[in-house]
Amino acid sequence: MAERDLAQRRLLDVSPLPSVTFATRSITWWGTLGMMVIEGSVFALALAAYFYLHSRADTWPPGVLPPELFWGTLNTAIFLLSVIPTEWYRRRARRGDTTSVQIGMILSILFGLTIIFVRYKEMLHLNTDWTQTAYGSIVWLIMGLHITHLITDWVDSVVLTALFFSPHVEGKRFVDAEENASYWYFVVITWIPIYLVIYWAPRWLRS
Amino acid sequence: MSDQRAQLVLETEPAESAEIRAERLARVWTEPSGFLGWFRAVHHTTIGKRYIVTAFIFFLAAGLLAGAMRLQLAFPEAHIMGPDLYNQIFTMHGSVMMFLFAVPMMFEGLSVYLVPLMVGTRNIAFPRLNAYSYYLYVFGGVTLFAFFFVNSGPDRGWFAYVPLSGPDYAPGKRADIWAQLITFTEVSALAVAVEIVVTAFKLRAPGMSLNRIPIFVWGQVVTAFMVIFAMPGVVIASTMLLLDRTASTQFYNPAVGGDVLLYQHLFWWFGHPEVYIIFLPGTAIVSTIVATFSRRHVFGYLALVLSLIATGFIAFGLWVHHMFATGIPQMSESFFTAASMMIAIPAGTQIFCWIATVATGKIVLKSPMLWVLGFFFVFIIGGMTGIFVASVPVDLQVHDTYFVVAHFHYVLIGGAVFPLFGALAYWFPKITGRMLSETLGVWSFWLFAIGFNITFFPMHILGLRGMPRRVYTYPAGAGWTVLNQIESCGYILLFLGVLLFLLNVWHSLQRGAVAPANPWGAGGLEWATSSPPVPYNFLDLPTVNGREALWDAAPDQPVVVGLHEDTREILTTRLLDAEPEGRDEFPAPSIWPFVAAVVTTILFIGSIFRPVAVSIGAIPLAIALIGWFWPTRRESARRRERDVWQKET
Amino acid sequence: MRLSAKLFHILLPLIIIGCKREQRVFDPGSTGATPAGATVLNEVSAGQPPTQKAPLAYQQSAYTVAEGKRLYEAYNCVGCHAQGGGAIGPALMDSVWIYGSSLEQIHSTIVQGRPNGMPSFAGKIPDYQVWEIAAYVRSMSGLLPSDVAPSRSDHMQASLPESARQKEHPEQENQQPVEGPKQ
Amino acid sequence: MIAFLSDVPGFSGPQTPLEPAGPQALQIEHTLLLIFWITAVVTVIVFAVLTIGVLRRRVGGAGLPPPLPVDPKTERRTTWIVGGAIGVTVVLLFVMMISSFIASHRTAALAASSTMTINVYGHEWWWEIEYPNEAEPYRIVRTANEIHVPAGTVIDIHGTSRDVIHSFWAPNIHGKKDLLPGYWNDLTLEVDKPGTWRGQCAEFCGLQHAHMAFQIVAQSRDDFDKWFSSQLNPAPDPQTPQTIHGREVFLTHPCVMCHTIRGTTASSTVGPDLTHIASRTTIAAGTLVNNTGNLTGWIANAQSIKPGCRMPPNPMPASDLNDLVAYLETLR
Repeated sequence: MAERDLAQRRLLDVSPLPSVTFATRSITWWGTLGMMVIEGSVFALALAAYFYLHSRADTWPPGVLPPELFWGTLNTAIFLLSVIPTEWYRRRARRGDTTSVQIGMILSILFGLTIIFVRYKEMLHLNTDWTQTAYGSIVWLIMGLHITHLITDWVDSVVLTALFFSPHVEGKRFVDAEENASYWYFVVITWIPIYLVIYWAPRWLRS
Repeated sequence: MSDQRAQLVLETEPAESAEIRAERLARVWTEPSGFLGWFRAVHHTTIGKRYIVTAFIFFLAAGLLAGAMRLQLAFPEAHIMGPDLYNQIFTMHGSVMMFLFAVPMMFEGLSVYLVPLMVGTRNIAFPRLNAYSYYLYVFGGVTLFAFFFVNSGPDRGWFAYVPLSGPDYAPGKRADIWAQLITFTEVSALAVAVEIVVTAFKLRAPGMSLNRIPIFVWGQVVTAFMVIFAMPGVVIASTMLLLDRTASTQFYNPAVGGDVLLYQHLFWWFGHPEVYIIFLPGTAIVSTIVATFSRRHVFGYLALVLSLIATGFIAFGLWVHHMFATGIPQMSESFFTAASMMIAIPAGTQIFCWIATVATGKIVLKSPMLWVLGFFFVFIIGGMTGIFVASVPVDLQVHDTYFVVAHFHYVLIGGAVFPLFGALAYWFPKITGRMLSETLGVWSFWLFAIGFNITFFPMHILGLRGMPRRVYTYPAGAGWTVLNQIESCGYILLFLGVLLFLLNVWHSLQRGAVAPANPWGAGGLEWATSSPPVPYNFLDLPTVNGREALWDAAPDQPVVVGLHEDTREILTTRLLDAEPEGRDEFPAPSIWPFVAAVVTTILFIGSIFRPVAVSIGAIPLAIALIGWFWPTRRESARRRERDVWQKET
Repeated sequence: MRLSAKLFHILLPLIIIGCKREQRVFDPGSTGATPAGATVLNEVSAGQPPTQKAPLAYQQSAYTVAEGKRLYEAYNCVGCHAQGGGAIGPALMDSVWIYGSSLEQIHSTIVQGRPNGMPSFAGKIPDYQVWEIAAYVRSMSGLLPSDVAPSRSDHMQASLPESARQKEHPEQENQQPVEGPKQ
Repeated sequence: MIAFLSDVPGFSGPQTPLEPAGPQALQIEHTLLLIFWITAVVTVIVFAVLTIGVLRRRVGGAGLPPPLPVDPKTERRTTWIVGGAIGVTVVLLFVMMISSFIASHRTAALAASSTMTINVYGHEWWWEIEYPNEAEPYRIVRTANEIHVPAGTVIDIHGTSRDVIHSFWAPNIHGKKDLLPGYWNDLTLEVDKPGTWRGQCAEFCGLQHAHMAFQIVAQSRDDFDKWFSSQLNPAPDPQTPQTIHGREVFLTHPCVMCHTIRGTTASSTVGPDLTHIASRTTIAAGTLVNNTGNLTGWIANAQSIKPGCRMPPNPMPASDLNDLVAYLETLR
């Protein structure tokens, strides 16, 4: 209606609206959600492929023992613990509390570092490699997919933390911090079914 | 949060003259100029135009490849080209049409250009991601053709079934290049899908509640959701293929527990919805054009939207009907037959609604409407032959014969390309500011329509005469020669039709009549701004009062004020009722998306030859992405002092 | 102008490599097809100039190497040499080459046969197929570029795929004179 | 009605689903034609309505009339019509669905009564045919690209692939079934009366997918038994000097590296078994009629006929070639 000109136009004044918005009111939140849905379906299909291959096999896991539980279970525990500092700085971000967010993010970065290290041990102790059987291939694919997300989000956190120690602290940063937290939750939540499939499914489906 | 709501006010006297504001907005929103500027552009109209032009070029290229096939098939046991070249050509034709033309044009191109205009906002959500996805798409396509010209074109069909495309039976790098092309295009499609969903959900003009969203936008949103859920299937399938070939994994190796049908399940989980990803934008176009040229609101808005959504759901329930011949249990056969038949119901519903619109409106036969009418006749035939392939026993006969080739060219060209030409004729004035010539338009339509039917109708008969697909030649005695020659002649008309369309475009760009803002007297918001749109889309962000914004606008329909106009600020609204709920500042032009795309391309291509390229390439990619998201001091400072925090509720 | 010229000089080798790697020559011409070690008498198809360049070309095309791999099994080389690990016959994936590691030497080893068990395939295998097999044999010890050597095959994995093998630098090659390729 | 489409010239021949030669193909044709007629009628009606609608409501002139106001009465009436149309669509779809279920069921039901099994192995790019015989394993017949069956007998085609995916399809007798590596698929078929039908690979399988055909030869019981017992015999020893020399050529040339001729030292299974090559009507997987000229050309340079196939060119003196062909032609 660029061309309309009336003596007195009715106007919708949006100047009172906030410019720092969280959750469903923030565009970034929806974008992140979209990415999670995409990656979530990738994970889902990879797990489906795992069970499809199982349905085609006579013995499961073929020719190897199920993977030993220690490192995987340890990592799951650390994953769950890491939720605590994350949730803490996520809530503080809502209030624009810079110091708390700085501390919380550093904590979660340290958690991430530990998890990546333990994950490395996990890979060393897996019961197969990817070239021997289709079972090995799918296990490594699923692990690989999750590691990619793990590292991506970790690097992400590092960069964001750096920003929080730079002169770039502003409303958008806190929104980013909240997104970063929710993405970390995504990494944690997707790990749980993966943990069950990698470590427990071979025991339950043992034949 | 009561004090954080937008309120209606009466304008006493204009704060500033429109000229000053327009000038300021232009300064903020105009795309950077110069050679480097070209690579920094982030506005959806710029990127959208590039998508459309690029996709059309790929359409022409794939069309020429089809010509080469028609030439070879015009004679039995022809030696014009050998099987090696023919297999590359038919694979390129299929892959390019599907991955570099159909989806990028029908979904990415049209939606990126039109959706933000139609919902009345200043730019698409995540503009830099949008630019990145475009460059990735171009690089993917260029790479594919580059390899094709050095005799490394994929030659395993656009579906690349294992084990034929696997490490043991596809030596060389051809199949890897196919798999990476998929990666390129799927990344860009997924990115655009997210942008479109968010744009349509959060950036709509105030008043454009869910039940007032233009059907075109609905169509593109449903398509976006299908992309989001379907593409992961081919992501996994092609990744596994690539790993099998380069990292010697065993996903598809029957000798050690792998399975060749796993690939087909994953591929068709994507591949069937893919057909609707291409077709739904087509129906969205039809609904729009039918309404405008029947001079009435489209009949059965709710029914149309619901059938779009229903199609989106059912589409995921029939991937196996591409695998009826693989010996799957009869039980699931029946299920997928039922699903395949069921999807005819929403399709039928849409057709009936359009016919109802036509039959109760005042029809103006301009060339866009001609293309849409052509769509009806062609697509209905394609839909009917779809029932043949949905029925298991009949499919066992016609599957992988020329009958199927005829069927999907009727649905895809009928369901996508006819509406596409309609769309190009319809929105050309908006995009370029020039009118196309009606005469040339009508001529190109008839050439195309007649040529199309001459080329593809005989294929039904060939299929029922037992001619299989994907053969580079056929015996002289089989009784297939005459029909093949008729088809090859039809191709020439088809070709001339497209040529005439191009001539029309070129001619009107030179000396076409200048287009007014709303040449068709249409009702969509995109017609509310000038043709071509100003860099900031709308001087005053509009509000909406009905499904056809311009037709239903109240005489004193309010406009939005109060956004900062010295930055790229846009208005965000609530998902359901499009109530204003926030202001957000959009990123400025940047070179980083382009840099990131270049790095990604090197990474993808490198990984074909040395898997380690993935881990090495990740580092520069990370750097590029950091540069992408790193704000400038000035921005941060400015925003910091303007920040208005959302009140906790 | 100059830029495009530069680009051309960079692209040209790439193009050539690409073309060679993906080359698929189905009809090698009568000379190439004549069984190696047999006399060429030929009224059926007009003879073509002897292909001196053949050896190189055979090592540069992924297709010919893959064909070599197929023939290696079809002609039952597996019977003695296994998947390269060796059994009755010597291993082919190590760095030891009793009768030389060059394409020509392997070619004549196959054609002429060697003492202690390696039969002569003279007259039994078309010349071009001998070259293909020879090229594949070289790939078994990683002597061919990885984008030409075969990837994993669709059966039980004896060892890493040829394309992923470390290059075994030929050592203790017997330097006895070995005649080169026929014609 | 069924008679109609089948009798249209061009819809009959050795490779079309519309000239059924067996109960399943006939069953499927019924369904196909039912769907054809329903969809044809519907299409015509829809086209008519659309055309009339356009012609009746068309307005001339260059200008565009203002958008019509929505008239609730018309909308309501139209809603009923559209609703009805959708209802009819659902019913018709249901009819077609049921009929195709019935067809599937009937064609599947035949499997139970199969009395004979033939193993089919897909190769790039030919068909290996094997008549298994658990009772007397030494009485197994192995041939290529030509399936002899007794007419009126229900046969179980038990198939898999030796390399990539192929699809076994003889349209006059039954629909197609894929041959997949790692799977065994079964296809039941029955041919009503003696005759020869053509089949072809229907799944893209590489360079020579276009030249991968086979024949189904239905014979009376006696003819079939005669054929079968003759196939059991090893190759007869050549009698004339020419054919004796021909066998010499075969055994001293690359032929012997891939082919079997039972009764000689040639026993490789890479290519088709040639023990009874002369009894087959085609060579090169249905690419060429089996006659002296074609056989000679095929041996001399198969690559010029079927580029990329596994058969190498065999340049040799014409005299040798003629003797070789003469010998092969004694192998009936």
